Amino acid sequence: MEEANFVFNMIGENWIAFAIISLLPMIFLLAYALIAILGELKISAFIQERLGPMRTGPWGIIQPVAEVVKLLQKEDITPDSANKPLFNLAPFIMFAASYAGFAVIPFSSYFVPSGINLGLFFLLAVGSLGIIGLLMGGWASNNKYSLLGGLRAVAQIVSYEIPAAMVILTIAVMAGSLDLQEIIRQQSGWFWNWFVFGGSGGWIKIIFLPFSFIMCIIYIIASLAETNRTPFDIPEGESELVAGYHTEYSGMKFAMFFFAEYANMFIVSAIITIIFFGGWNSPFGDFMGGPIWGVFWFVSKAFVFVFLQIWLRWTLPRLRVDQLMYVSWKVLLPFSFVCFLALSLLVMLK
Amino acid sequence: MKPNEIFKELKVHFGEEITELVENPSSDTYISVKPEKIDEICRFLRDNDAFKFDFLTLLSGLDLKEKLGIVYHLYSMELKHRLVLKTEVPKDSPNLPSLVRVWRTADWHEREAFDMFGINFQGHHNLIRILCPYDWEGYPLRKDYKEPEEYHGNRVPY
Amino acid sequence: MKDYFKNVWLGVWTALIGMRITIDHLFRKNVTVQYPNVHPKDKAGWMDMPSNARNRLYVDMDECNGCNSCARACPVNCISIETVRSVPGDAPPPLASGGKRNLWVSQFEIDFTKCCFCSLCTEACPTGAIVMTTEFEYSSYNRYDLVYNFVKLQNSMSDEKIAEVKEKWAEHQKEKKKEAVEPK
Amino acid sequence: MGLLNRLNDPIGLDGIIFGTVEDLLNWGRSKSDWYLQFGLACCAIEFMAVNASHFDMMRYGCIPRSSPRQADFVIISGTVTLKMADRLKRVYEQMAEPKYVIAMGSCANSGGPYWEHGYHVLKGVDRILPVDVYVPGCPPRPEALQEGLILLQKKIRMEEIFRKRKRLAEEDLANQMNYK
Amino acid sequence: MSEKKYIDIEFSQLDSERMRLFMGPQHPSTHGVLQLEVELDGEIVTDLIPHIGYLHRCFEKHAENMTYPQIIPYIDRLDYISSMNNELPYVMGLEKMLDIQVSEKVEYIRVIFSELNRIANHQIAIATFGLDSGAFTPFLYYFRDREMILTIFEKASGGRLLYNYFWVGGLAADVHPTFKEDITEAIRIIRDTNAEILNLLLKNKIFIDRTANVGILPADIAISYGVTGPILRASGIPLDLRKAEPYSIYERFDFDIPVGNGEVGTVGDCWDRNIVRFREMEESCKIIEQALKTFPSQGDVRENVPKRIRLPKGEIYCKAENPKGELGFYIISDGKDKPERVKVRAPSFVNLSALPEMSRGYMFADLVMILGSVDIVLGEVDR
Repeated sequence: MEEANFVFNMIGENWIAFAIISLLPMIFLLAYALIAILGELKISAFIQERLGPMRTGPWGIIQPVAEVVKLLQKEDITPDSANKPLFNLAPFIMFAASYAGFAVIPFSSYFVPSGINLGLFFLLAVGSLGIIGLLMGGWASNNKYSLLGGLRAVAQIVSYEIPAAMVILTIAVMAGSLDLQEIIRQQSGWFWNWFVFGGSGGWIKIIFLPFSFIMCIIYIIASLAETNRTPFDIPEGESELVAGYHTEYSGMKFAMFFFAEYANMFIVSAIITIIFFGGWNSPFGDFMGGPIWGVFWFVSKAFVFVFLQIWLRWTLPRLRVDQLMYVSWKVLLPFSFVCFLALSLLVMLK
Repeated sequence: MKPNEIFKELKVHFGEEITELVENPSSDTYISVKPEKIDEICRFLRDNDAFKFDFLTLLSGLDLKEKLGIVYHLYSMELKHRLVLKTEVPKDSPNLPSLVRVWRTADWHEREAFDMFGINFQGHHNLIRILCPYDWEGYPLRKDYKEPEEYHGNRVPY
Repeated sequence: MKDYFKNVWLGVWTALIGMRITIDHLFRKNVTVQYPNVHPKDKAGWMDMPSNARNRLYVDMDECNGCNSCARACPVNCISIETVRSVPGDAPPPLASGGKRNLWVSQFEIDFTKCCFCSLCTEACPTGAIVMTTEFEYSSYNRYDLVYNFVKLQNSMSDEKIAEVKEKWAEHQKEKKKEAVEPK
Repeated sequence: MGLLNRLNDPIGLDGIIFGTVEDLLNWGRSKSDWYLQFGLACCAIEFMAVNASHFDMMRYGCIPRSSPRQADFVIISGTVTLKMADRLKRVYEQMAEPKYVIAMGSCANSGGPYWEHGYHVLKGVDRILPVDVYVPGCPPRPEALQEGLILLQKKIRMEEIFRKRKRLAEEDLANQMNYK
Repeated sequence: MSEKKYIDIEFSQLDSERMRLFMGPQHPSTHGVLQLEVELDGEIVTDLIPHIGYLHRCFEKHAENMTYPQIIPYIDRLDYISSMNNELPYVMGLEKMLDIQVSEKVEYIRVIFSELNRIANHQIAIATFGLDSGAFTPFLYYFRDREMILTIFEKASGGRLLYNYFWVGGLAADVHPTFKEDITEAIRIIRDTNAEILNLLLKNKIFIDRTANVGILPADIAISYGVTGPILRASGIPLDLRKAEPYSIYERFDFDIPVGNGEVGTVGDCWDRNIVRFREMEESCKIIEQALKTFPSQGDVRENVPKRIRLPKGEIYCKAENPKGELGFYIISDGKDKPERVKVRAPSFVNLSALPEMSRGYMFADLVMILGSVDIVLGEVDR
């Protein structure tokens, strides 16, 4: 297995390389967040037959820049009765958790910040760290709405981790590895080799296609819940909880939460891309293959799922807390068990 | 059922409590009653099969210079007829029985009448101000009401 | 069990129906009218403002005879008119439409922070001096900019003129009093 | 976007650097105004219409926030009663600086139709909050509110950030001199 | 049953602290400036106290100081979403006392505009209800359509939201020449959007889950609380003043009264309330279409408008079916040109008083839905 990191190949393994590697996702994240915020504003506007931001630059394309400039200047309020250390720490934990996820995301066959062979497991573990930030923020704000939001968020994320983990377990079984690069490499070739179509090889997989499809849908639903997007945006459900766990946050700290939410959106989209849609693989065999095009394929696939999240958000109403639990425990979990068994059978048959 | 028939029937049952039937060609007909047993009269009107007034449409307070008036507009869902009851209480002791136990909708209506006119509905479980703030002074819809100069540091007049 | 699967299926299916509707709208022409660029008075489409829209009031001081009926009709008392009676022989110029005038209108103030734009005043006006216009862009940084004194705005009477007619009327009153006293 | 028009400022190098930065900051604030979802009365319905597709407040970069902490300005859309006044003040105090207020409609401007007999109506929201823009109308047309919004953005663009303190200190000094 | 009781006892022994949450007056889903004092046990609402009066604008005090035509602008501002419907009972009551017969054309225009405004009101009701449930898009689709209705009103009366259009004895102005075509076009688009919203929102499984079996109001309790309008009809009682005591020219038109029948849940739940409103929009469209067919285009709308209104001594209770319920004005005149007293029977005020009864025992998220389904307008609740 060749070492897959072009930075190390270029300047060797020294601290500059590490710094560059750890900063590259950040640069990507900043650019992505601006695009995603604008995309959210514009897509929601077009769905609602509006225009969205129009007066900041041509067609409002530099609107997110204005927002960042504004948020930098806002007063940073720490409520008097809040628990100050926790209140101030929460957004950073939230952001650090989502940024840590980027450590193992393989953008291309030649670039992954940290090529550990437990990548999938790492993503699962680090992804759950964010809820500590959520709960901290909700509790430390000393606001009843925040507290309710924080508690709901924890209940929601913890319960949706389980179907998500089931899906990831299935993928681990199918790929026989937890290394993300390895998982992606197994899906190389044409698009029917992706795990959403049952992985490579064997016509027998056609029988199991529904199961892998359902598995994919389960993960998409679970990922929506983990990023607190509609229909699972209960922790910050505007109509009930004002703004949920970040009710009391203003200025840059709020921006951190906001940023973390969008980063999370990308991470889950990236995971879907990696485990089901072949990561940086080109869908058409060697056509437009290679590490540079890999980045393109990976990012554009992930953006499709970001778009899907935005699209769903502006379509569906919001679930209630108990219904949310119902969906997780009584729908997603049984279905994921069945699919797990079926796909394990597929692996044996292959 | 026409109000005059109801009036006759009520007169049979309550006698002196029912004072008069006021008819006016260009306006609504109403029955004047005394305030002391208004709850019993209303309960009778609600439960009697000939009337079935199961719906209190409106309860309004009035300022009649020396006295305060209370007007009840009743409606029957089944028989589709309406009735207006009017009663008066003196301004210095505006007490009369509450109708909360007859129609639950009387709850807020009575609170409003208390808020605006200071009519004291005896037996109401929660007779506090409803529209004005809880620490408001005076009864705004009385004709002799003067608006306060200041409320919580805000000047009231223009 | 059947219900369970039906519910799950319905949940997915109705979500897909909703998504189809929203994606349909994503590519539809949007209806937004971009206000500062497209003005509602431009007659741009069915959304434009009709000519009878009730916005800022306008008073034509050449038409106003100071009868105060608009102020009386106003439910919010946002119109305040001050008039000075003219002495005989020194009548104000007649109305632009030809009617006679006996009063000098020295102040015609409309407070647009109070006005409720109900158009009752325009109905009451006998000469049609006060009208509703389609002008709505008069937001300001200062509340007192929204109090319009149409005498000043249209310069129908200068301050000196107002002082003059007031003085004349006062003198006239004095003379009248004298006349009233003298017969005794 | 006029970022460099301070170059002609005769203040000097200070003016160029600070002026440019100030312009950038003001530009950011004026183009990204998040407003508080806060409706009071009749005007709130027109305010909602401004948010809706035909007028689309988001064109100006205005995004609704339901928490006052994250809002930049509040539109007082309707009658403020005395019972509401304390709460409104509190909501305003919860907002993070810099914050702005648009008084929309007659009621918010001066009590409107209720100024005379309204014993329970606050006669003008400027009695409790510093109002930046007054939008007349009862209720104002959606376009009128948009005009008010443009005025507010203009006002934000003209603000002084860095030299304010210096200028205020100078004025203070001058006042003291005059006093002596 | 016994098992449930056992569980209840178990839970009551748990030492869980009740949380008192003050919701509003600044809250995105209180539909204005309502304050709800909610007592929560975890997520369950155990008690609810509405505090109203944050928009108490002293209407009744104003009415005592105004002449009769001057009250109409204030009546517009009671239920500011359906101003046309508000004006109707008031002018009808005064006409009855003054014994004025209005012309055929006026009656037709009044009915058409009332029904159009009813559609606009229900659009807002369903739109904001969707907003409460988290669906933002239907809100904007309905507002887009509502803009058409407002434009028609503006062309006729000059006002977009508050019209001062129905006058005693007639109308403020005649309708514009393209009135018929505008309304026909508007109705076509309204029906299109309604079909869309039905699929997008009302039939959505998540939406049904949120609203079915939530906030049930049984018929007998509804009557006891004096609830009227779509909420009462959703509880299964077909009381509509347009049918029960026909006023204006409503008896000429053929329309149905939709009632809640518990299609997806129980009779009288939140979904029923919304579907009743939804179907009423269709009925209103039917009435308007019939009215447009026989619309008399000749006639002066202001011929019977009296120059000065001076009511005879007496009193009247005039009522009409507002989109929210029975709106009544109790007018007492002492023979002057100003009324002695005008008391409003505000449907929202009465309907809101049933809210604590409806929402006890449901979850906090349901409370928002129940409040949304009551469709209150605070201007009318507080007056």
